Amino acid sequence: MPLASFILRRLLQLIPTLIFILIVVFVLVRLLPGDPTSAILGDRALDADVERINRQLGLDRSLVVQFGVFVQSVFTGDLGRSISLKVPVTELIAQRLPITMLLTGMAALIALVLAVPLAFWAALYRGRAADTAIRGAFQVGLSMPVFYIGLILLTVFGAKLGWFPVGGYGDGFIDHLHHLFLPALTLALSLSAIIMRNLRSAIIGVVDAEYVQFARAKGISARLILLRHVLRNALISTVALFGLSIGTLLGGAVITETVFAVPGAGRLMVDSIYGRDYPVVQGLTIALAVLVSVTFLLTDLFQAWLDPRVAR
Amino acid sequence: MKTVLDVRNLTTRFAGPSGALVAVNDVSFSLGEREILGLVGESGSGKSVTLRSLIRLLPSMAGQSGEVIWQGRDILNMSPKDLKAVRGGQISMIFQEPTTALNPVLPIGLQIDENLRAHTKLTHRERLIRARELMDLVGIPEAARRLSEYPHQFSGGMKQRAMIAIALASNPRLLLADEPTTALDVTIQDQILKLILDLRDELAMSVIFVTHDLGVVAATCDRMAVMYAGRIVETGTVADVFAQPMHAYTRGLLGSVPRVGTERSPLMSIEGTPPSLSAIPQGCAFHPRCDFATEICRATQPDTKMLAAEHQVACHNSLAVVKTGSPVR
Amino acid sequence: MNDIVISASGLRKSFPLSRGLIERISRQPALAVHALNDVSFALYRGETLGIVGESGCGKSTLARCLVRLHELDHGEIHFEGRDIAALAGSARRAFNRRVQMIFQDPYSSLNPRMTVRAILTEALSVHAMRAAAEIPARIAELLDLVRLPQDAADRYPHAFSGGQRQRIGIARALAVEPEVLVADELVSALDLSVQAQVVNLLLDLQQRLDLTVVFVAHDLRLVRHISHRVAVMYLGKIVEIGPSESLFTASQHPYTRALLAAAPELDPSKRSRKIAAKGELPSPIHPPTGCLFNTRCPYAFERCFTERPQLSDRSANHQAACHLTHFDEKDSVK
Amino acid sequence: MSVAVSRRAAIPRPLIFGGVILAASLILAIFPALFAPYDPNAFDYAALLQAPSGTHLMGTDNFGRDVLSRVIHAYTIDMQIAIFATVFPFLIGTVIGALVGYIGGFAETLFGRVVDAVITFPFLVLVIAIVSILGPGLMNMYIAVGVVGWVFYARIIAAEVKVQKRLDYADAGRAMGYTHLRIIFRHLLPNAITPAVVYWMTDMALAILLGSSLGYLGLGAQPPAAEWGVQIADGKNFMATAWWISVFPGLAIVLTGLGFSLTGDGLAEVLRTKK
Amino acid sequence: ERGGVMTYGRYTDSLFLDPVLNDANVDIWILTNIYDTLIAPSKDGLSLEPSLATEWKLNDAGDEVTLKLREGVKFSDGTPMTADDVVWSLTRAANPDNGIWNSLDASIDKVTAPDAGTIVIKLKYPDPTILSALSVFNTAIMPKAAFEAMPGATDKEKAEAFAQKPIGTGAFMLDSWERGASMKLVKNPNYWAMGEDGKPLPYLDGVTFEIIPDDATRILKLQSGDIQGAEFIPFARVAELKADDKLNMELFPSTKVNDIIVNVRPMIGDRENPLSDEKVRQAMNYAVNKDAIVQVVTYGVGTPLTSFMATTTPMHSGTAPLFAYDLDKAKALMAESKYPNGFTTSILTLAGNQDELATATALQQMWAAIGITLEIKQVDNASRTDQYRAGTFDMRAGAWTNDISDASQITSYFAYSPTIDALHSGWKSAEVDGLFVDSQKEMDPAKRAEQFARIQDIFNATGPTIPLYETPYPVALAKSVNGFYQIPLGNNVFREAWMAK
Ligand SMILES: Nc1ncnc2c1ncn2[C@@H]1O[C@H](COP(=O)(O)OP(=O)(O)OP(=O)(O)O)[C@@H](O)[C@H]1O
Ligand SMILES: Nc1ncnc2c1ncn2[C@@H]1O[C@H](COP(=O)(O)OP(=O)(O)OP(=O)(O)O)[C@@H](O)[C@H]1O
Ligand SMILES: [Mg+2]
Ligand SMILES: [Mg+2]
Repeated sequence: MPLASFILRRLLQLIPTLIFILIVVFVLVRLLPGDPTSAILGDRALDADVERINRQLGLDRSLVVQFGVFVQSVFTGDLGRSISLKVPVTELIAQRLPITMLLTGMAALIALVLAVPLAFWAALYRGRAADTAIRGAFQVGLSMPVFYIGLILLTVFGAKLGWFPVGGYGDGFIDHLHHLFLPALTLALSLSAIIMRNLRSAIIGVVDAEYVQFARAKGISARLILLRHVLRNALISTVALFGLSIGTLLGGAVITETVFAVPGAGRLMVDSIYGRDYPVVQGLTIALAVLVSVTFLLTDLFQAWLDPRVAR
Repeated sequence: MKTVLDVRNLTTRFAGPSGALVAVNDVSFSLGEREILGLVGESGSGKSVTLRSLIRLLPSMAGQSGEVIWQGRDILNMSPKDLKAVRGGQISMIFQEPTTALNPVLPIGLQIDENLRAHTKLTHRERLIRARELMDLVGIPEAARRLSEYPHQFSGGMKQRAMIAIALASNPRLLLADEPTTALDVTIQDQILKLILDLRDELAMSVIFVTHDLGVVAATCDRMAVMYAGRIVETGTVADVFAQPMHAYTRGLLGSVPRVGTERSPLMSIEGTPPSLSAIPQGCAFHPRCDFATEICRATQPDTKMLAAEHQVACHNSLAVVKTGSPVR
Repeated sequence: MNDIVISASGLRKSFPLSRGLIERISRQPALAVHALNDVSFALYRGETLGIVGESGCGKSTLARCLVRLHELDHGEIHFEGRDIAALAGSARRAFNRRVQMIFQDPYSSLNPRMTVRAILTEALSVHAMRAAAEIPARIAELLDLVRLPQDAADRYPHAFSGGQRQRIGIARALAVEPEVLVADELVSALDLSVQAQVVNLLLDLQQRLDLTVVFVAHDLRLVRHISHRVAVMYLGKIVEIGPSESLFTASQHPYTRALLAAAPELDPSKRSRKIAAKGELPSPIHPPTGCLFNTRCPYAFERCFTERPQLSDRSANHQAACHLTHFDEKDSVK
Repeated sequence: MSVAVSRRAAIPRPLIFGGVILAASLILAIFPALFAPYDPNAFDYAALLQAPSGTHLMGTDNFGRDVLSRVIHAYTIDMQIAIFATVFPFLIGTVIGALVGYIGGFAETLFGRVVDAVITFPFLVLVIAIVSILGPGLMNMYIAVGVVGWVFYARIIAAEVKVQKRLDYADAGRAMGYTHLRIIFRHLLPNAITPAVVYWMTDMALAILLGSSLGYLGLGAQPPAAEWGVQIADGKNFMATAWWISVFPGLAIVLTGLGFSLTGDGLAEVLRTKK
Repeated sequence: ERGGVMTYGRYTDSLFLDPVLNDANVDIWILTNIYDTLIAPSKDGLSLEPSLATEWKLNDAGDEVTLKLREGVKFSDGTPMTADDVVWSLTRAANPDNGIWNSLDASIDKVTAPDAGTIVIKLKYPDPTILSALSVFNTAIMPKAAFEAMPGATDKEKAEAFAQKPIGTGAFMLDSWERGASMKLVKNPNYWAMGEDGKPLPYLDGVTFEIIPDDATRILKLQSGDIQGAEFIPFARVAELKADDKLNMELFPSTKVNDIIVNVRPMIGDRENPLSDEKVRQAMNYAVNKDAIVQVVTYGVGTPLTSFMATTTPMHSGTAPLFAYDLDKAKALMAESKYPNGFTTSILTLAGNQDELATATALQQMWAAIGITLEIKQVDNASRTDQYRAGTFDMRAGAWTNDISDASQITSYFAYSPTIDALHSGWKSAEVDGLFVDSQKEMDPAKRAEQFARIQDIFNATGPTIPLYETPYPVALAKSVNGFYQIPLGNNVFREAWMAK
């Protein structure tokens, strides 16, 4: 069965990738100046305290031994304990990663809702005023620093109009959605700009394709032509880009999370890097890598569904 | 013979970034019932645009004028709704490249079904049955399995057959075939041409057959029209034109084809290249390449004259052409 | 005419299909497109050998093997008696110079980012055909040779029509003063009227420069017009080879016959409604056992399904690979 | 016989607009002092947080520095970011991509794994880590971005070279006996590079944004250098009281970003029709 | 009626709610709402008040403390607090293997409970700071039994488990905690204290901490009414929020001092260090216009330092701002120094910290006037601490707040070289070291004050810092909030806060 073999192959490919990432992140965090202990203890730490705590954390052992412990724990599914927060890393990830996933998912959805119709509009009226206006607007969205857009949205839709909460995450699913809307929109703006650009040119490439002409020659409705013949083919190239962008978003929502006070994985990651919380950085990196790979796999599957030619 | 299609002064322009371009220039012809008209000409001469203009299958920046009278109604003035019924319904089209003309991401069955849905009142089940019949009709075995396959799983000849099946789904009265065999091998071309001939007989269709292969015209068409630079320069029955071309261009074309007995001798080629439609020479568009050209050819565009029964030509010097005799011995 | 320039024997070439890890683990057999299945022939100095056949039958693969664009799986090609696979260094460069190829697609065979001058200069200087100072004069000469205007030199390929581009391709090949030209579908993409021009040019050049030409095409009329000898290929195998005249008038293989019958007559009065060959080319991944044509051959009998016929002499210089030596309409099994 | 006349295609409008914006940006970047009315770093305690006026067209910031002068001087740094953060990835990626695309086979498989690893590795972790290891500042930011960035160029080029190498002109080169390097870099690359150049334009705009994000985190350009992202971050506390500190640099980013992407679009159009 | 749930916006979350083993301000400043100490610091931070102990006595020798425990105190789980708990808690706090705060209690020898209501602490030596130490968070009283019932073999493991759901005698108890997002405290129904109105404390039904790292967002959220308090208001916005009539912009006095720490070692690595020249340091000090810095960095909220410790620190001495701005003098000093032509040096600031950045940017300008080129290096905290502890930095921005209501803590870090090499600067004064050792045993407050005055004189004149300014804690509260305060040591005190219900 080709689908199963396709998925299996992708999962097998994931192994070398993960091993590579495992090594890189392990080395990288240890190359960072300072160690967890002085990062946590801060300026007041006395040498004796630092030494004692390092010993307690096992940081005085050789790197090889530490790596061995790390690899072993990864394979047993135990990612260790956070040095600063003193809770299991898996627990932290389980708490924070879903938030980022929800945020990213919403951003992706909003981006699609914004980009797809407007890409159609721009493509079908290419060269005209509507096209220019749409592309211009998205360009502005693409060129604005995230923290700036975020603050403006917060001020306008949060503080001034009161339509959305000013940051935070809320309680309960509906409330989460309500809270995450503005940050998701912020993330979505640049994503949708990228998608819009790509989809627009894909549509332009497709609307004049012979098979669309042929579909028109069949006398079927314009709506059917756009949705079944144009969109589906135009999406094929966009889907890959979309997957890639979502992958980037998953690991890169830090600033948005900070501005909107969303307790997501991005912030946890940055806090942990700053806090030299090795186990958290390592664990989270692995988790993100797996998640991103799964995203890629899903987009590939979607692409394969859209385009029967790629499924071998 | 009853005339089903009457094209009068059809002109199609494209507004491009580098100025307007007349792709089809004042083309008139008519087509009888069950007749196969061959439209020949070299690449870029406007064959495809002519064909597509008949059913207004043109990009929005194209402008059309003239009349295309189909069963008493001018297609060029039809409402979009009526046009939709004509397109794919009464008039179907098959394209040159089966690989690009079939949507790569939709199963063949769905692509046939689309047409059935648009033009028949059949139920889902009936459409399925009809689709299988159509696959049988065009000679694709194992129809049931093939219907759920995608174009890339078909060979070139199969794809062309599938496209014909789609075109025939609605029992069209007129089939527009735009170089349906150019991309195919001779043995497959042979099969497809014969399929079209058979279908014409069975379904009593008329066919306009675009090609640049004179052999195909000779083997399949009743009448032919030769296009050059957006105009029809010569029309006549296939037998007449092959026996005695009256336009210097037609004569040149016939002479360019290698013939038995002349092996390894120079061919009677036409010097130069066909003009770009955005830079058509003044006067007769063919004059820079024409051995018969005179002053008048450089100055004025020749009108179409009826020189023999059903044999029309747009050439100032057709008499001189006729006098040199046929290139075909 | 009896001087053999190139001789090919037992050429085989297949292109493996890529296999995923799973297929590899599960030990599924490696699949491959068998593009050439045991091709042998000789090319004589000064002649034009035409190669015809349907799409995918291996014509281009053969042409490419002749100029060593592909490495053979099996078999040898000898150029002036030397195995070209063994050539290396300057010997290989010399071979590459002396046997030139011209390509089918006038649009993709020229580097769109190089002017005609750059294209020709490169060829001339890489093979050190002329001192740098003489190159411009040589370019002018070459343009003349292929009947292109002098002002063509400083233009990019996109400024030319298809016929003109093919001339540029020919000029590029002639720049290095080759002895053998392998022309793969040289004129197939061209308009009828332009096709004739290029064919005339080729005939003329061959005469003047004493070239040996391998002319690959699927247009039977053209091949017949141009070639001294013709080879007919089917599924990676030469099924019939012989002098043009006898091959077209007295073809000795059912496939050649079908091919001839399928090509439409130029004479409207000679119409036929009979289909020349049924079915399609079998997949080159799983070619039929026995005679490759057995799936479509009206004369096929048991032997054809078990034993693959080899080329055998029919008349002077004329060979065919068929178990039958003469057949008639009425012998047809169906 | 005459050579078919090539239509001289009109320069696409996006390219004109984008080109003008970028040219102006470059001039400002190279000669900021000619245009800036004040020393961008000079404090003026007598003129803190002044609203835009005749003397300070874009007002002053919390140190009394002239915002206009800082916006202009920031061109130097931001254009530098745009260029240096992308040019090395572009060059390295192009060479690697060309080789990988041409060689194919195992090289391609290996490259595929590298790409996977790089794109699944959280980018920001890498940047923050590298900048923390090497110390803050633009140079190290370029290194951090370069470590990841080349992959995208390499991917684009490799894919395109793969397409190009199947075209007849590549075979023609081989049949002429040209060396592989000559075929790759003289023949294939010029034809394969278009999408990478177009992507480069977008990437430059993104680099400025990344620079500003890193500036927000304190990891980008170091003070007192004026840089738009840093300026915006500085002005964040004054959005309500002194909007001009952040709005004008914001406009500069948008304008420059627009310049890059218009140029990209325009180039894409030109290079596409050139074929 | 007083009550309600107050939501308070914090810039970052707490890490670990164990009084002994925690290591950061983010914990300390919250812990005191959950755990009580025997003695409490007063609201102004200068004196001590009864808390779990109603009275205490230090013997004349200064080596024994006797405390009377408050009666009827219960932990939040309802179990009564016993003397046993107290003995255990204090012993745990003073254990040198536990955490980093035990040095404050280094003098403790043995804690005993002669009867159920009395605690006796025996000291190893006379300690003038012991009473203050008993008001520090790490001596908070915890329920021994509950703690020891926790899973885990070591104290550390038990503490980690206990801190997930801490039990103390404080006014509030932890209800739920979503790390990085929010922490909910609810009223401790068993709390012992009564309010000024005679009603039981706390007034609030609960306190919810929301983590809002971005300053601007935190303020927006306050302004939009989502939260009722926000800490660490940027000074740039104090004036703006003062003008907002829906808010109270509070500036709670603090012990916070801001300065630049200067590495004074003659060599840093293998490079000569101009900052080791005392003349250079003086020149740099005079070249800094503190008023201007107070203006551009704190928008007038801060005041120039008059000593290295804040005016709110007991035994602070000094009346006039240190090194009043005098550019001429600075230039003259530079000319006299070993570096008359100036030099290039660098300063580490915390990446993303606008105040430090602004300070450094201003210094860059000011020192340029005396020929010093200052490079600003923004680094993250760990990198900075790393260079700091290794003594490889040139200068760094520094800030300090006391944890204990006494001058000794700051002095030990700033001036007394054995602790951390005088802010890791390499500065050393034998006289200061001697004075400090003496002061730690000196039981006579007047004499002790003299010792500290002398230390301050020496340090302020020659020390390894560029003193800048002291600042209050800027906290913005909704008008509806009453009774909330932050003491100079930083503790956020919610027990008397209330909102109209
Ligand atoms: N959408 C279009 N926009 C602008 N010009 C067009 C368009 N479609 C066709 N043309 C131009 O119209 C002319 C005629 O094209 P057409 O496709 O009809 O030629 P053809 O005779 O069918 O050639 P071929 O044999 O290559 O199919 C060409 O010069 C072409 O460039
Ligand atoms: N590089 C290659 N990789 C894989 N398969 C190939 C390759 N080149 C050719 N083939 C396959 O080998 C077979 C023979 O191809 P070849 O191009 O030689 O045929 P041809 O006779 O030249 O056909 P055409 O008339 O279409 O040019 C075909 O099935 C083709 O798909
Ligand atoms: Mg056409
Ligand atoms: Mg071929």
